[in-house]
Amino acid sequence: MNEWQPKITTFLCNWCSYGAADLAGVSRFQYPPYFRIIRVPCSARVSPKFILAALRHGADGVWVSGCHPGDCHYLEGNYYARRKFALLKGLLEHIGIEPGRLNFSWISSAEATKFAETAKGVADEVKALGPAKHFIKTRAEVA
Amino acid sequence: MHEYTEKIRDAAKRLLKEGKVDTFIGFKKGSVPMMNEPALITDPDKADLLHWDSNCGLNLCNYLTKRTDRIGIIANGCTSRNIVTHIIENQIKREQLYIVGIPCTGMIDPRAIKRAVKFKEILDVEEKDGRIIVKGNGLEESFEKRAFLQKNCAICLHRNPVIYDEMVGEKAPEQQEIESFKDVKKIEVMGSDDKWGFFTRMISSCIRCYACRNACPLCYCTTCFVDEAQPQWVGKSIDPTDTMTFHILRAFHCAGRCTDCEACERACPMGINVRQFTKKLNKDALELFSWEAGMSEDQRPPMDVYKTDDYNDFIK
Amino acid sequence: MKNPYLPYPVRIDEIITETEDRNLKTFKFVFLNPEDEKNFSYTPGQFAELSIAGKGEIPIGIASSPTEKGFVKFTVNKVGLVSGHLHNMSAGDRMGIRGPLGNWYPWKEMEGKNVVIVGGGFAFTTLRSSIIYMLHPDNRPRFKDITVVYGARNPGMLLYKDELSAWEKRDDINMHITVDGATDPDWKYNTGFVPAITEKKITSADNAIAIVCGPPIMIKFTQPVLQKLGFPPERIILSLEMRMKCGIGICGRCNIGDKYVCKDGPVFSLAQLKELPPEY
Amino acid sequence: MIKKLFTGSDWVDALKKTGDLYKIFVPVREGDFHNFRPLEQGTKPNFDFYNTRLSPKSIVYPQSERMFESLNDPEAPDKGILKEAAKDYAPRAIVGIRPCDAQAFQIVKRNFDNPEYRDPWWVRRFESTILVGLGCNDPCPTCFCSSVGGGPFHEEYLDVMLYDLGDKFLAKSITEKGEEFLSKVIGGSPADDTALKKAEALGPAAIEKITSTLSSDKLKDKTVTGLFNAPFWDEVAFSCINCGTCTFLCPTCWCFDIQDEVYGKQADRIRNWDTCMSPLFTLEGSGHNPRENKFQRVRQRFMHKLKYYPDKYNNGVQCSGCGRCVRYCPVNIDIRQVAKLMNEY
Repeated sequence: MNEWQPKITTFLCNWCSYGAADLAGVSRFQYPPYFRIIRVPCSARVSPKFILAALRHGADGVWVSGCHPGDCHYLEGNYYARRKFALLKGLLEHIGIEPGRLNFSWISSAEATKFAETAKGVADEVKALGPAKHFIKTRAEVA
Repeated sequence: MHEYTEKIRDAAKRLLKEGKVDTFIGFKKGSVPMMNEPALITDPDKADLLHWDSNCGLNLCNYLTKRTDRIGIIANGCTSRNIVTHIIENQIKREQLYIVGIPCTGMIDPRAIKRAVKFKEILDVEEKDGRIIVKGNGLEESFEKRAFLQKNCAICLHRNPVIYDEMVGEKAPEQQEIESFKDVKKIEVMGSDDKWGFFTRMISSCIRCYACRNACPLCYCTTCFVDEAQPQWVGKSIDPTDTMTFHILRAFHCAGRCTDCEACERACPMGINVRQFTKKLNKDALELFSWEAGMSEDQRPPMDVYKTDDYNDFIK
Repeated sequence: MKNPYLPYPVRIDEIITETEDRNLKTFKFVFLNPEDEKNFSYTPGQFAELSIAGKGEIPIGIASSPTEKGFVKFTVNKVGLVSGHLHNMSAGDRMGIRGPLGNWYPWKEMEGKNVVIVGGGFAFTTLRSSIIYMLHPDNRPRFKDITVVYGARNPGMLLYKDELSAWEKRDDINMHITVDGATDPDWKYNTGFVPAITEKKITSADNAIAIVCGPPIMIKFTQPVLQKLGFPPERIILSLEMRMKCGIGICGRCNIGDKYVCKDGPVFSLAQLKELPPEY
Repeated sequence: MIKKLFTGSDWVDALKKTGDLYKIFVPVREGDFHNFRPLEQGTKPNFDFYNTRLSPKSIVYPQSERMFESLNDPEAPDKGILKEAAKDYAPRAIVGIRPCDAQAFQIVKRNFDNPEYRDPWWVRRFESTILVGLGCNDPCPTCFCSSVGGGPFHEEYLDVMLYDLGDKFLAKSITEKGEEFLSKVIGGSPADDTALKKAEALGPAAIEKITSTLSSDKLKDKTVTGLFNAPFWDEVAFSCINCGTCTFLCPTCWCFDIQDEVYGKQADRIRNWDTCMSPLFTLEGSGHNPRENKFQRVRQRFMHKLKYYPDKYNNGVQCSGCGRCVRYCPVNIDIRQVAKLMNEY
């Protein structure tokens, strides 16, 4: 039981992916227990600040999931989110955050199976990378 | 004196006298070599203070934000693109502006010149026929301007203003066969640890003075994220993680908006290549959304629009 | 070397919710080390930095009087990070106090004079301290008439209601309590803005000194009233607020002219302020 | 008084050998500029510089420093009680400091070490610091130390003065503290007359080279409110972008901010350099900001340096003439020009 367990900060949109997580639970689908789920109204609500805050506080991975394109409860939130995350993922990986730590998905509230499978996939990827090494603040490095 | 200086002065005088503008924004000659000071002229008799040479590196668009008067302003390629960005972000109205366009052949990189004279103290810098003549105590050297351009100018694809009301000269020929993102590509092929090492070393001398942020015409938020207290997204000390957070978020706020004017890098007292952050975003915006900032008043910025078939490969 | 930035450890002894909007609470602190209480010897008008480890410090006027022993009291408006956190703390919790800081009301000059106190809203804290101090039997003979004009937006927003009514009943202090408006039909005191009530109730500036504490708008309109009554600028005393950090005139933040509000102030006479840039 | 001659490499070797007694800071070239760094294994001191980009103020007064710490653990018996963070006050020497930067320490000392309060961190670090100055053979065109009470070879604020004689360094002790230091720098040869003469001639030659001035002679007689309401502030401030470069690079700017942070179970109280150029500097909890506009903040910086400080201490302006703000202001706001405007107003 001494095996390292990753911490994965997970932002799920209220209308789709959170429902999927709920359904996965009710359906008793097994998925790894590493996810700290934060419910947000829409994937577009997830600011880059949230993702950076998660990493700064030592999250080994971040996963943002929302409705499928075209199914957004707010009609187009996830389209904007997609553009934002495309650039953010590019930038963060460019400065040295390993690909695999930042994960994005579209999962509808009916897709409990996809939720459990994606969770497994994200968990495996983050586990393979090991504990986060960069961009963690434990205590200010000052004089 | 640069041939445009006289024309800029004439334009300012005329516009102010005719009452077409209330103020005119340009540069005046600085008190130290290779440094000019942005200036606001309201009196036509003071228009002779205006000056132009290859040391006008600060982006004048900074001074337009939320002004309510009618403004004459000089603009080269990048400044004009920032003016366009300002217009589409509702920071200024096109009707308020009278843009005196400047065909630009690039700004001089003062740091490169200082390196070239081995950091000997420079007292005067002159430009003549595409050459830069540097003088100091027991020092006189001349360099080809083309070889000493600011890094963004060396790879500039838009030397002429994209919007203007008049031009002070013939349009400058645009540079051909430019490889815009050579430096970004060099980093892209590194492994994650090397990338991290590169960027942490790069910002290690940062003193959090925010000159990069404040020199940037895109940074006009009333409250910057670094000043937010509840919650506080980033600590205020020079802790490396906090410094990195600042640089990432500062750059990301410029995503899809940056015109690569290099005002940020030029302003940095520590000479940090902060454009390495924004250039990656510029490259991705171009590749993923075919977007270059500030090219048209009729197009919304990329973070403000979407396409249903946008790049989706990174999503599970 | 004594570290002037190190707070004295204290325990919250009692928390009293003062106003109906629950945004103002009075905190009664007891020093964990009795010798610290001796070192924390203050005069009405001074302030202290309330310190919560991990949150920060806030400069707050001392609401208790040095004549009250065994505790110090502060009334804190819930505004930001530290005050917000403080409002969520409970009796028994430990934190820190650093002070006393700043100067105080000119008690020497006030001796033998009539004292006029004009206060508004939650700026009444150091004025409470002053009133308690002056009413103490040892001190009362040192001052002549004491007149207080104190106003709040409505009756529910008045601070120290029990004490106010106790002072109302005394004959050695003239109380003029007022509210901007009251819906309560039983409201038995004045209605109207502080400057107007001041104009009505204060009749003379003879041998009098006025202390004014309140929101900027109240101060702005009270000043001309007092001047019209004949108070010279030297005898109008104000207490300034400013963003502060160190509280001891070192960090440079509260600089106005050649003064630091934290160390050379917060108490200034109007005459002094006229010599300074109006940057407060 | 000790006077010794060293060749450049002997000097560095001798400094290295004092390692157990003093922590030595030397100018090191980092890319395009120099900064003071601790002399350690592998450090390459480089005394061929005009001045360091950052002033040495951070050696006595770090940009960020932990003041207090506390365990934010509900179980901890002293939860919520701040304790002083451990510090290193071992003796140190700044070797190669320019006389202007040494003067700057005296300028800020009036603030950090005053009759009422002593800033323990600043005072202890300053007291354990030896200032080994390097006279300026070649002052920059932006240097104006000689018009603010200093000079390229001004000894008053130094413990030791170094003269760069071209092929050798002449080290001369000025204070007792400096003499003790030099006595522990083993090596070198006694200074001969030729060297002493050569060194003596450097000062006057250097003064000749200073071309720029800061005029402040008439400021004392002007009223604060008069200067404050002068009509030129808007124009002075127009180009300012409100970054903190001038204040952070300035050796005489001392303002700081105090910030608390909690990470895990550790609560820290940290102080950081702050800048009056930032609107946040004076923003109050209520939202009121006494210096809301840019011109007010720019005015504050110049008024503080050239009027408030001189009025308060009656001991000159709050500027040692290093010229960093002139050279590195991104928009070329020049204190010499502003001082002239104020002085002639």
